[in-house]
Amino acid sequence: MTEPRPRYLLNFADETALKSALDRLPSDKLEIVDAFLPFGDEEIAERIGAGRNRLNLVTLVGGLCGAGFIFALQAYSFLVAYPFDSGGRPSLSWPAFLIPTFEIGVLAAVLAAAIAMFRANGLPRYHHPLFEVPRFERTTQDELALLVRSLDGSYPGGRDALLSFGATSVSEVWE
Amino acid sequence: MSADKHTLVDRLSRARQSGAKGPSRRTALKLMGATAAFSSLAGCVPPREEIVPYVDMPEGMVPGTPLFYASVSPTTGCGVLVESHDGRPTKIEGNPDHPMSLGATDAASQADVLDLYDPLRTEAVHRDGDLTSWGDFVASFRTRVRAHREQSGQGLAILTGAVRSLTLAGQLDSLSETMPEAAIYRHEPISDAATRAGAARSFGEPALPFPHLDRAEIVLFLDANLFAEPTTGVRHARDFAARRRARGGAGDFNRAYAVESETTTTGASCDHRLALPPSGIDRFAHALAARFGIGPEAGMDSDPADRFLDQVAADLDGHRGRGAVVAGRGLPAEIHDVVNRINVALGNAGTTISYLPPVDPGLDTLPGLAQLQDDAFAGRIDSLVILDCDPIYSAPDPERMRAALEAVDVTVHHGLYLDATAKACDWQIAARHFLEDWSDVQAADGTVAICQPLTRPLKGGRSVHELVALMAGDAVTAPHDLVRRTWQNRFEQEGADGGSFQERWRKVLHDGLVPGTGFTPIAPELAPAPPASSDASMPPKTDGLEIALSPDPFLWDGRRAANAWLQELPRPVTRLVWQNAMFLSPHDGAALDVSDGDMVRVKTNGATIELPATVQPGQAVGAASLHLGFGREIAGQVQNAQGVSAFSLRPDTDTWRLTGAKISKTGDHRPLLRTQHDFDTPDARTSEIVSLADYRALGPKEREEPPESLYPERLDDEGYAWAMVIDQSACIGCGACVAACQAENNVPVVGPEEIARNRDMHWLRVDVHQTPDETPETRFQPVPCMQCEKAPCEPVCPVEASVHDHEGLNDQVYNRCIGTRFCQSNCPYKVRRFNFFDYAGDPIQEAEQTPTEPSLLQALKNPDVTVRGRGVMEKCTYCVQRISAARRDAKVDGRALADGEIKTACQAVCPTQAITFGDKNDPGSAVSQLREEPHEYALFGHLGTRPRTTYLKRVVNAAPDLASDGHDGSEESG
Amino acid sequence: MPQIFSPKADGLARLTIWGVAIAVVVALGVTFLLMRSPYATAVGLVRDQPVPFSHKHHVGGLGLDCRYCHASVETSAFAGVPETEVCMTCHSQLWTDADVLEPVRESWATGAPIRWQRVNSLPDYAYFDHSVHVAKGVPCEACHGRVDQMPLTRKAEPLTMSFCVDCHRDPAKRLRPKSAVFAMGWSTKKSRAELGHYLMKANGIQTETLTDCSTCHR
Amino acid sequence: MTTAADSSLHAAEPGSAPVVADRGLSRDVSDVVLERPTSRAWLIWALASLALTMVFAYAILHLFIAGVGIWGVNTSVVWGLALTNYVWWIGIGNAGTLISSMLYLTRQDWRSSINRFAEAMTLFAALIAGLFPILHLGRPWLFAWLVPYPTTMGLPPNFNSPLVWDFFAIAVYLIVSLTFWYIGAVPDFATLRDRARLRRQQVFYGILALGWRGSAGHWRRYERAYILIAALATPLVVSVHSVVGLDFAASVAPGWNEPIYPPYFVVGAMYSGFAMVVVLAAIIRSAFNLHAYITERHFDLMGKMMLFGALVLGYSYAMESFIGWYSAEDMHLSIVVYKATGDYWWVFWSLIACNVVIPQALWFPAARRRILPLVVIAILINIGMWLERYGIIVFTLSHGHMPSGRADYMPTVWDWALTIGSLGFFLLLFLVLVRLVPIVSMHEMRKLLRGRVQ
Repeated sequence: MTEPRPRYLLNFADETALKSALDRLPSDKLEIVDAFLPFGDEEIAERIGAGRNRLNLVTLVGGLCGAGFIFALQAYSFLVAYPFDSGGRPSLSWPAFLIPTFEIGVLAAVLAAAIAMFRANGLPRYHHPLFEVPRFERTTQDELALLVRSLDGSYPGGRDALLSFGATSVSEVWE
Repeated sequence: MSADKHTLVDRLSRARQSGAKGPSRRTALKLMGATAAFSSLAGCVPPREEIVPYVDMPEGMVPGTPLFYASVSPTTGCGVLVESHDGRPTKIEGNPDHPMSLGATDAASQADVLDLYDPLRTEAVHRDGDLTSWGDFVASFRTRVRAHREQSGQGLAILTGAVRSLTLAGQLDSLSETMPEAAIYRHEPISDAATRAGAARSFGEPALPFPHLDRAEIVLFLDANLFAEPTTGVRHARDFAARRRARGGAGDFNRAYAVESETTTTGASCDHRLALPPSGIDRFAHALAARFGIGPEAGMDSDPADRFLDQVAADLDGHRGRGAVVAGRGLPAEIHDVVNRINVALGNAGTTISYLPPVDPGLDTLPGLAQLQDDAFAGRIDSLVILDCDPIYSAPDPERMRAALEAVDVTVHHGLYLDATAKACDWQIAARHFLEDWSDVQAADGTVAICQPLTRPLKGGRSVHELVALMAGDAVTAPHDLVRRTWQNRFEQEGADGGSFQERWRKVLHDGLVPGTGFTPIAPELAPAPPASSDASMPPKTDGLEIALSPDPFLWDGRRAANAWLQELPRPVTRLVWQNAMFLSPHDGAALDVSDGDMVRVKTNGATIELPATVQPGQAVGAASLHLGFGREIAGQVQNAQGVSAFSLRPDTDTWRLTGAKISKTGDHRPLLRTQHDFDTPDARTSEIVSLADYRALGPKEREEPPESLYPERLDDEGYAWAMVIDQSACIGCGACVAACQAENNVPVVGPEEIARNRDMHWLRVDVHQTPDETPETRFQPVPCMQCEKAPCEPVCPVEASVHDHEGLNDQVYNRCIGTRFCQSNCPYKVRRFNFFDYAGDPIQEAEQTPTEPSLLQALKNPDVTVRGRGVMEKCTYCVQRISAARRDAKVDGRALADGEIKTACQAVCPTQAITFGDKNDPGSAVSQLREEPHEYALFGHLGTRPRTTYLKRVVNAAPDLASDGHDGSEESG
Repeated sequence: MPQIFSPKADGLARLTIWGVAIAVVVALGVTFLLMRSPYATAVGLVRDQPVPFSHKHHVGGLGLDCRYCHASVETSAFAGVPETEVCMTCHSQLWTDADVLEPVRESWATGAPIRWQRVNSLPDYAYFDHSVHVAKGVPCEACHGRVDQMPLTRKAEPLTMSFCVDCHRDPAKRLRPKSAVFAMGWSTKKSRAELGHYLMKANGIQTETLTDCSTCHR
Repeated sequence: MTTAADSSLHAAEPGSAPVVADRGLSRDVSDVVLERPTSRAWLIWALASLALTMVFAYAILHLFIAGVGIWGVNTSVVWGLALTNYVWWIGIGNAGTLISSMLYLTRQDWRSSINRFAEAMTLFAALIAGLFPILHLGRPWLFAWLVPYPTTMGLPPNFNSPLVWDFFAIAVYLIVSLTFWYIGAVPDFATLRDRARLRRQQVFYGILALGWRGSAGHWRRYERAYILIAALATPLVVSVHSVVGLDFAASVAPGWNEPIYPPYFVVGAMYSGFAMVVVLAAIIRSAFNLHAYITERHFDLMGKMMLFGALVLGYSYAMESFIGWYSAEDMHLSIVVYKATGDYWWVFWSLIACNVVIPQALWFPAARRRILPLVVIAILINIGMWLERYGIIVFTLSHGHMPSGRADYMPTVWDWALTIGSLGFFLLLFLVLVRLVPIVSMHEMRKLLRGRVQ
């Protein structure tokens, strides 16, 4: 463990303020750890390089696994477990099997997407240092925030200097 | 299903169901055989079940395997074989050796076994309604009889119905000998008095004509519903159908005509039917007689009737000695006389018609109810013993009858039920059901069959023979000994050719009938014709509606009114259940402004009844028909609240027609209880017919290929492939198959409330199709499960409760069924039946039932068929239990099943052998051959369901000159 | 803003999620096993009988044939439970004073049947026929186990539907020559598979229809 | 915590649409949940629906004790109101997810105002719909046999059966809808967590929010997952009602055996669903004063959707009759004639009036933009769609191939108790929900509105 270094939460009143701060923050001194928004914004995420994911692939794989499993189960049921004659249908009546296959495929894909998303986001996470910061609660309502970390111990000028980037408030965040 | 039988839910439902119905009294059935008693335990330990073996097993018994005993039904006189499971009689089949049965029975006989277990039957001996004992009765009655005997029987009177037992007849004879002053009365509410009297006019002695329909080429039924006769109907139907089999492009067909008021099974089975009111039938008989020089020249008053008459007369004339004119019991004696004379003139008498002496000569010689009432009021009767009849119910004037009983010092009633008469008597003695009793019963042709008990009396009843022996002061009182004595004496008189008595007796019991007991027909030598008064020969046309009474084909004179199977068995043609109704023609219905279910009030002879009307196409204009046998009170309940007794309308017990009755609409409406509402035939697919000429022109079968299927064939030519063919030419719509199916397959009764909600449970139904004409052609179509090869019910069942087996059966697995009812919604034939409530708990006749005390009715259940619980779908299985039993037997023996070895219940009972069942993979089987018939067709074959049950089209031998009438429907074919 | 949840909450949340997931799997597994265990199938069930009848003694010790008492096993669906008379054939001579046999003597004297408690029970909607099984070479032992080693009769096999169907699909492995159907602990030196195959053929057993629902349910 | 300075940012008067401040939005929507203003109207509605829920519960209890015989179903018409209600509810249950996912995929931003409660409507309707097939069973306690699990019987369910397809479709639909709805609500739960001042509310919403922090990375993955689920849910919705349509279309019964059924059921579902959304939106909007978020434009657009539905349904009805004639199959034609002139002619003509004729009023903008006429039309559509499902079941079952098997159907008091009771239960669930969960998706509204604010 390295020694604790303060991190700062910079709250912004709106998107514009946050984006201009992103332009101006000195990247040699400050590392942008994360941004917090009350709504999703692809551009900000891209700029701070957050949230890249392989959800598409996970969903596809999940869906195919689910569909494959249920199709195999149906085929096994009718061909091996108890073959019977239902109104003259063939044992491997695949057109009929497609419906549960589709349904379970969708279910598995959706669950895969949801679970993968929560896992990748590290949720659930009920206790988090950011929740200590009073101003943080605004980020789920009407403010945006950047979490920055000084690259060398402490940022020169501390909170006041950070305010100059257009933040409405700056809070220190301790691990 | 027993697995669910004891769940709380089901018990609650049973309690709910039985809330308002039925008595709660029950008796544990004490069977000697293995019985299982259940009790439920919590947890996973299986419920406790007991195995109770015999202490000493009877000889010849194999536990778990049914035995058959020969016996005879006292009502019909037809020999039966009774199936007994570990001492429990469960099913009645016809006795193939008995000439009046030939292996079949009528519908009502199928239900006899239900009466045996009927909880409503009276028990032991009651005095003024309080339970006492046989000993008390004997002690009290013996002194009384002794007193009568000392006065050579003065003051002692006995009332019986028709006596069909030779032993009983002999007992009564010897009683009359020892007590010449004792009075014996006869009361048979449904009597053949006019028929006998007609024969007496013609031939000088009472006789009953017995047409041999297998010999007759031209048959005319004059108001004669011959196939519904309990004593002879089965044989007549068999003979009739023998002349109506179209096979292999040929057909030795009779041509049948009917002139009748109400559409009956007999009339509907004929090629031509003319609907006339009773007076019109008389006129028709006279007019026909005139054609053969009997009586004054006469004609009919309408063109169709004249043409009909011409054709009938021409046909009869062209087939002298090969025709038969049959008159029904409702016609007056003079018409019977006229008909007898026609048959003699045509040479039919003695060839196609035999004249048999009546089974009970007493009906003609002994006094009847009216005399009894007079004697009672005159104080000439001190003690009256009533043997199994209910005169308060069936007398023309019930109140007078009741008063007559009150005028008698001591009255004793011996019968199965605590009916109105029993209640009015001082002593009530439970009779024995014939399955509990020894007796001997004579059939209409004279053949005597021995009635032997299959169980001990379940209700502590006493044999009629024992009671009469007591009165006669006979030293022998055991019924077995009495019956045996009768035959020992008789065999001794006949000489010892047949070996020792013991051997002969054993054989008689085994075969079920005494050989050589058939009647010798009387010689049809005409007595001089009585001078015909002009008004008698030409009855005047009456104003207003004539009422034609007839017995209900199932309840008959009301003796079976307590039988829920029969109450709920759809009546032929009308498909009414649980009630009677007044049948009106559409013309008369419109005139009275009544439609189906409108209540009408009938007033005549000082009596008034109210009952619903039904407008029946095919009913004669001017005739209102009413069935007797309903509305009987038993055990304090009117047996069917919806049914009404019409006995009180009669001025005397031999009257069948009422004129001058006031019929008016009451304004009330009560929806009719029937199991079919739509009788129209919308297209030719349901019940096509073909004329005999067309049939003969048909080439060899060109199989109508069912629509292509996308699915591969799963059923192959290996092994058995069960199939059924139903010949609609033979079907007379009698309903015996439905009753047999009910008995064989534990089909529950649902009761009138459920019928009103369109919930019936019969696995097999006889659909009635009527052409939408003014004079409709009626066709019957028994509809069991079609056992489709591509069954629509199967793929929709989510749990494979409906699934196919390798022999082509469409299995319904009750224990797997969860009750989605998808199968029935997808069944084009609607042959499936759903247990909306716990019907198997028998809501009609049973109240709450505890697992530790099984009800008597449970003993009736066929142990080879699962009893279905609530929420389960059920249907015809082709009697899979019979298939399975036969297959297992064959497997144990290491052989293949033979054709005809398996008979389904409906097939076995069918009087006309309209149903054939067998293996269609066996090209030699009867069913395979019928499937190749050119007139074989599949019901809704165009749907691609590929039914295994198929039909032979009804072939009609229409008279060319009448064909244009539309009666024969030949235009509709194709 | 103070933390709403303590640091422990995250652990708890993970524990809950995994706990629930594992619990569901375990519950399903336990149910699966339980339904096949003696707890549900009652294998090994012994019931209190009016007479502590020992098959071990009568079959294993004395060598009585099954059919001596279960007389209808070859002719009827029901194998038959001996009438009191059958017991008395021997026990009017042997052990005439034994206390345990008092109910038998009493039954014989009074005519009241002995009420045995059923051990091997099928639901009423499952129709089993002893005669055809015996005729086709299915040994008693296949369903009843080694009764010759049972001092008190107990349920030997689960008698669940899968138990029945298992054999109906492939009876060969259980079939015996007819002479050995009633034998206990019989074994053969021949190849089991070959013998089974031979018996299937010889007895004309076609498995095709044996798994039809109507074979057992009607 | 909050200060005057905070709230001054982008402050605007609530209700002065379309300019709505972020802060105002969060407050307006959250307060409904957090402050829970209990109006008298809410109480009356809640009590009334509670009473109906009791009726529902009692009707079910009695059903289980006495059996399905308490209904009017009979040997011919083996299905009755239970399945009518099932199809109707599942139809309503389709609209929520359809609105949410399909409009999301087609970037119809206006959906943000209505998708949350439409999804909730879906959940509850599907839940209630799912109850009916179970209630309708003769032996409901054996319902589990539809599930493929290893039993000691060794029997799988019959995968050929439309009822098994139904089971899969509805179970999957319920789970997916719940997932979709919940994921959509997680950021809003975070807002509620952060706005809540009562400990129990903080804990309650805190747990539901899963510790959502609104990080840019969260959002990116979140939105990816959301669009994936939306893309999967759309065909799922279509499949669900298609499968319900197959319950009928896969049969041989006249009037059911028609390939048009699956698409026609999907459109019918969307149609009745939109109608229900209109009714609920109108209630919510006035009850919680959300005029700013659910505007006339929303009603206008939904009105157009309903009009579209009316036209497609009208076409479907016409095609059904046309095919009946064109197929030259006499039974098929017979059922077409029977519908219009038989025992249930009034059902047929009422449904035509409610579903096709009356909605033509929506051609007029005034009918779409004014709440009262629109709500009246929407209610009529819901009644009409119920009648349509009723007709589908009774027309065919009371007029099958077999003339002898034709019988009428008359619902009993227990049929109606279950029908009305299910409505009450639905309302109750909804009334409770609106007090627990934000009824408008705040984070989506924020995203939608931010452009306008600046």
